[in-house]
Amino acid sequence: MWGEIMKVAVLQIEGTNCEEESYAAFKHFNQDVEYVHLNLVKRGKKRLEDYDILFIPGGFSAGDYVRAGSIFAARLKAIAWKELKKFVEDENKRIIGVCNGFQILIELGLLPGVDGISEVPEAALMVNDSNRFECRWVYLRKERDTSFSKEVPELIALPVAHAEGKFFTTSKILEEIEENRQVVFRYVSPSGGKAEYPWNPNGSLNDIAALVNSYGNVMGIMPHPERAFHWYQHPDWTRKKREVGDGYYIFKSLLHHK
Amino acid sequence: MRARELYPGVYEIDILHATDDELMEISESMGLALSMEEMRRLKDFFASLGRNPTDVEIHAIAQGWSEHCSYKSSKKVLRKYIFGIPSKHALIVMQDDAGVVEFDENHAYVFKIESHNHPSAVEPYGGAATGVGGIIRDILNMGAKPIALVDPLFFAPPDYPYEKLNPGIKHPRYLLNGVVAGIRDYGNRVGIPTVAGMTYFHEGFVNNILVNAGCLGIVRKDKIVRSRVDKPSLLLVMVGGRTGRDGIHGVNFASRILGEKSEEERQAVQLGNPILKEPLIHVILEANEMGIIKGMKDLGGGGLGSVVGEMCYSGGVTAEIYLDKVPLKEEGMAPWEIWVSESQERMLLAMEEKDLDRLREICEKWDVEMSMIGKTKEGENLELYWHGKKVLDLPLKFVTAGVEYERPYKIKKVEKMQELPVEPNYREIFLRLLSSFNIGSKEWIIRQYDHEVQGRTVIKPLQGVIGYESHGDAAIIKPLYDSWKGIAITTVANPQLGEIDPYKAALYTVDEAVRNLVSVGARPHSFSDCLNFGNPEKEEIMGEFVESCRGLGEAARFLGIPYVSGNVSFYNEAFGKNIPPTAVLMAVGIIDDIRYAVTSDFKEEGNPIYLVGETKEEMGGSEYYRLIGAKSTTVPEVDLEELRKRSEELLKAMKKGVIRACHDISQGGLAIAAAEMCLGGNIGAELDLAPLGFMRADFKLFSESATRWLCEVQRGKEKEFESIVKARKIGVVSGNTLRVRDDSRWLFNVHLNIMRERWRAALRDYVG
Amino acid sequence: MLKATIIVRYKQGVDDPEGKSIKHSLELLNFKDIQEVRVAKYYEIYLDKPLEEGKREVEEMIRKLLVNPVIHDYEMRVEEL
Amino acid sequence: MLKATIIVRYKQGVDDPEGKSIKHSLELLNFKDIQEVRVAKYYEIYLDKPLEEGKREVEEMIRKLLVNPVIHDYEMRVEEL
Ligand SMILES: Nc1ncnc2c1ncn2[C@@H]1O[C@H](COP(=O)(O)OP(=O)(O)O)[C@@H](O)[C@H]1O
Ligand SMILES: [Mg+2]
Repeated sequence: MWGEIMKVAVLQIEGTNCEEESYAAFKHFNQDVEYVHLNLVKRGKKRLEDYDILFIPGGFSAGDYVRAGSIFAARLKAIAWKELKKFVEDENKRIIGVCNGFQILIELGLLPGVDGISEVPEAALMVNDSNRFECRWVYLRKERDTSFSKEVPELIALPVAHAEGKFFTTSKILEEIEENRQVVFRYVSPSGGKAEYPWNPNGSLNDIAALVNSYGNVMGIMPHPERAFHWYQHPDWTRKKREVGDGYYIFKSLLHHK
Repeated sequence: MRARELYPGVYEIDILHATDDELMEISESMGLALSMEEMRRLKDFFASLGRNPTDVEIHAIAQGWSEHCSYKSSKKVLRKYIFGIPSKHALIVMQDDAGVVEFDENHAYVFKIESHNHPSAVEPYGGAATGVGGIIRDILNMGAKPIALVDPLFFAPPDYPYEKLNPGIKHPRYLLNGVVAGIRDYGNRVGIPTVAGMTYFHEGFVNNILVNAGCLGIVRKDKIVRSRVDKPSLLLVMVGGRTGRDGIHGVNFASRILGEKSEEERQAVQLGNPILKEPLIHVILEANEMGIIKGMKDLGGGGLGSVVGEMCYSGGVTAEIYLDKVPLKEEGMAPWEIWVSESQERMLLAMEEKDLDRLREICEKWDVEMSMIGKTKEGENLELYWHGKKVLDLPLKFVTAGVEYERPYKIKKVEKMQELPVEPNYREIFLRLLSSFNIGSKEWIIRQYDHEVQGRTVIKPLQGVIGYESHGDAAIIKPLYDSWKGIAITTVANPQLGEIDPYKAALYTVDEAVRNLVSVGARPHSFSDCLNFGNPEKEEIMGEFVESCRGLGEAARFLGIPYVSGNVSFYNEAFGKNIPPTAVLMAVGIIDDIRYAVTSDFKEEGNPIYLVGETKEEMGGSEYYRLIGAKSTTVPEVDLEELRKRSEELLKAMKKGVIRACHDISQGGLAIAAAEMCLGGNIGAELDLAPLGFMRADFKLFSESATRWLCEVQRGKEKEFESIVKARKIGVVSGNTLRVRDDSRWLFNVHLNIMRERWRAALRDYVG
Repeated sequence: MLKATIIVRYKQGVDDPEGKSIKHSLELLNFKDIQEVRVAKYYEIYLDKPLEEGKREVEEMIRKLLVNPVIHDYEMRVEEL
Repeated sequence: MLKATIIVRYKQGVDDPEGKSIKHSLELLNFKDIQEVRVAKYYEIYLDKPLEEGKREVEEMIRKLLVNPVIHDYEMRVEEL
């Protein structure tokens, strides 16, 4: 839907902390974006249904105590589960969760979403195999064109910054994910080959870095596109020229395609 | 100690009739950490009032007079050397909680570095975390948005034998792990990138580790908030965390020598709560955007007492405080405990009554507590109330202005000498240096910190080909969305030089700070200093302090770089041992256009390599001599004029775009600088040391002489470069090994993969 | 008053990186013969409820927040103080 | 084979942000009447040692790595499997 202005909510609670970069990315495309604190939704001051896109940014919501994203998810569920389900069932709407946002979508049961929406989590983003927070850049191969990835080149570089990003699920669900072609990005080596640590920075099964649900309108991604929006945010810009950052293309896809 | 209960929880302490011994007993049993002289002064003062003090009053005064709050040992020296370096762009210097410096027409940057040594030695995780939390508040309370953190750290070597540890002292590995985890968990959770630091290992830190934390923020000039209030009838509102018994006597603790008993000093230890701080940052910034904050200070060392005192005293007003209005974590706290508690995550705001509801609305959105706890007023005396009863009534000046000492000092004479060891096996010694603790890769630490959150880190702490990055000299932050201007940040300290000659070490530290900033293309702009020393009551230690300050002051004054904030940490002594003098600089540079920034990694096969600066036979304090166990007191000399000239030349050449990579030469000398440049670029180099002239090859390779850089110059631009920068061509980027000869004699030839393996193993094998 | 003790472990077959890392650290400290280290989350929740109601409530907390059934098993004990 | 179970808690009086935060979250999820939430570290260490020697060794592990006596209390149980 080229040119049309979307209403975007960047959700936040205490500990959310990549909201500014995310906000700036939408602003760059002149979208109608605002910060929406969960407390405002809870008190009826903001309504999810008024937005076209929900963006759940990275950070350490509520400290990531218990498990990363679990508290945010539980709270969102308690406040607006019905609205959220309606949101997902509306094919014109989009939800994207980055890093902590991905963890939240998993905990909510909106991802992997092999059958749409699940009431209980069907996967987990577990503690990295290295057992450490890892702030580093990785290479991703695009596995599929979706409304989040259509504009993205085949091989991109994005930064990760998380302690809990190992995608894990049962073998049955993993099979279904692959069958449904829900993997949007996979970690790869710099040349595009199979990723070993540190190229797969967390030990994710099947090198999964980003997933869409089976409806195609909810995406979770561990690396941070909003931190790689401009060329000068790439770590190797003194060696290699770019017009824009690789994360730019994800926002472009999201905003220019329905 | 004779005491009488006035009201529940409040005692009158009889000092008027106390003998000297009893005075000291009072100081001891109340945990005041005051000297005999100070106790007598206290007694005389109350004698002049004709009454005894309450316990609240005594605690309030002890707090105000602590080393930590009053800088009683250091102030005279600081004033002489460090303060008052003239600068066009410094806006607020050494007055408020952090220094404020002009960034561009409409913006200022705000920064400061501080120590959190004692708490981190006792509880590394919580100590380091609260150190980060505290320095963030210092930036925040100027109204600035915190955008970068730094963390210079000092430990004993990780292979220190367990058996040699003194009782109660934790192993450096445990401390390193805990400290890094504490900084990581706090910094990452509040969403502020940790972009620079240093990690230094030296046996002298075995009993006293040093954990310094610095923070930098950005603020619109019209939104700067002062740490003072100069109007009466403003409300004082506490925002954030509750007040508890934790952190009581933290400042007295910080001004005391660590010993076996420190294990019990639990109350001075806190864990910090980043997830209370994160929304608090939002609350403060939103309220400040509305323009409703008339003065602000964070509650750090000294708690409410020192905050109210300093905030009002510097603005020329006083205050009345209702201690019962302070929200508490636990019931039954005595008023004096509330007054001195150092519980984390609290801010005190001065504001007009009409704005209270607007603040309340913001606080509600973010689930942050607030409470009006007092008012400013005119007059001399500070008044504290407890359920309507007055429990303190004292001249603010007496409580806050504190005491000042002129401590005697002795300057140690340095006899110049230098052993000449037999020539080493070059390949072996090079690899040993590469894998030594102080030189080896710090990746294990750097990557546990989110150094990119907020998306502003345009030059990262690790630089080079993705996945192969090596050490950079400084990080660059691009603070504003619509401006190319950037802020470069680095931290520097040289304890190994300091223990030989603190004055020359200080000059060298300034030199290195400048080198690091210039390496990335930034012009040095301002400094914050964190001075970590032993017990100032010892004349030699005080001498080290004076000499360090003299060096820091002289060098910065010559270069026209002001110190805009700082911190002194004394009493880093335990079991009769003092730390080596450790003057830490957090240095900030400005780069007008980040598109001209330069990184340390070699870029391209065939580019020539140049050496800038003079290499001299100054091996004192070098990593090479430490490693082979050779002695030298001949530490590098700094020629400030050379430093200025070379820096200007390099910056000019960078602006022309002829320099592709630049790295200053520091620990490990030329050989290590070249190795790091190879590692980051994942490409080799060939060097010939003949142009350095006649000197031992090991000195050429490993000397740490000041004011030197290695530059990779764009091929074809040699003439242009040489016309701008005084430099010698010593090699070329090529192949996949680092090969070094001295004229016709080959010294070593090592493959990149071997270098990388050794370099990465340095820490990795100890930290798991 | 009730005290609920909840131990949340990784399921058999799910890797425990924290346990592994502690094992490694212990080995670096020269502790030999360690077969395995496993780590769990341990919560104590004190609440003012009658026993049966309290039990139900704690189970709900576990379901809503404390456990992800894909990777976790848990033990729960609720006692009256 | 020995199994050592170690529970490491914060001492009374140490303010635990994690426990506090979880309590707050549970309250926001409408669980009332929670007095307190405490979080502890829970380790199981399996090692091939005779009982007495194993006990000593585990105590040393606790001292060197797992516990800081300034802020932690701990419980330890060692059993033969
Ligand atoms: N504790 C630390 N925290 C953050 N960054 C660190 C730490 N220790 C080292 N670094 C980073 O590692 C790199 C190399 O550090 P160092 O060798 O001290 O550099 P230099 O000698 O140029 O000052 C720098 O980018 C520095 O910021
Ligand atoms: Mg350097």
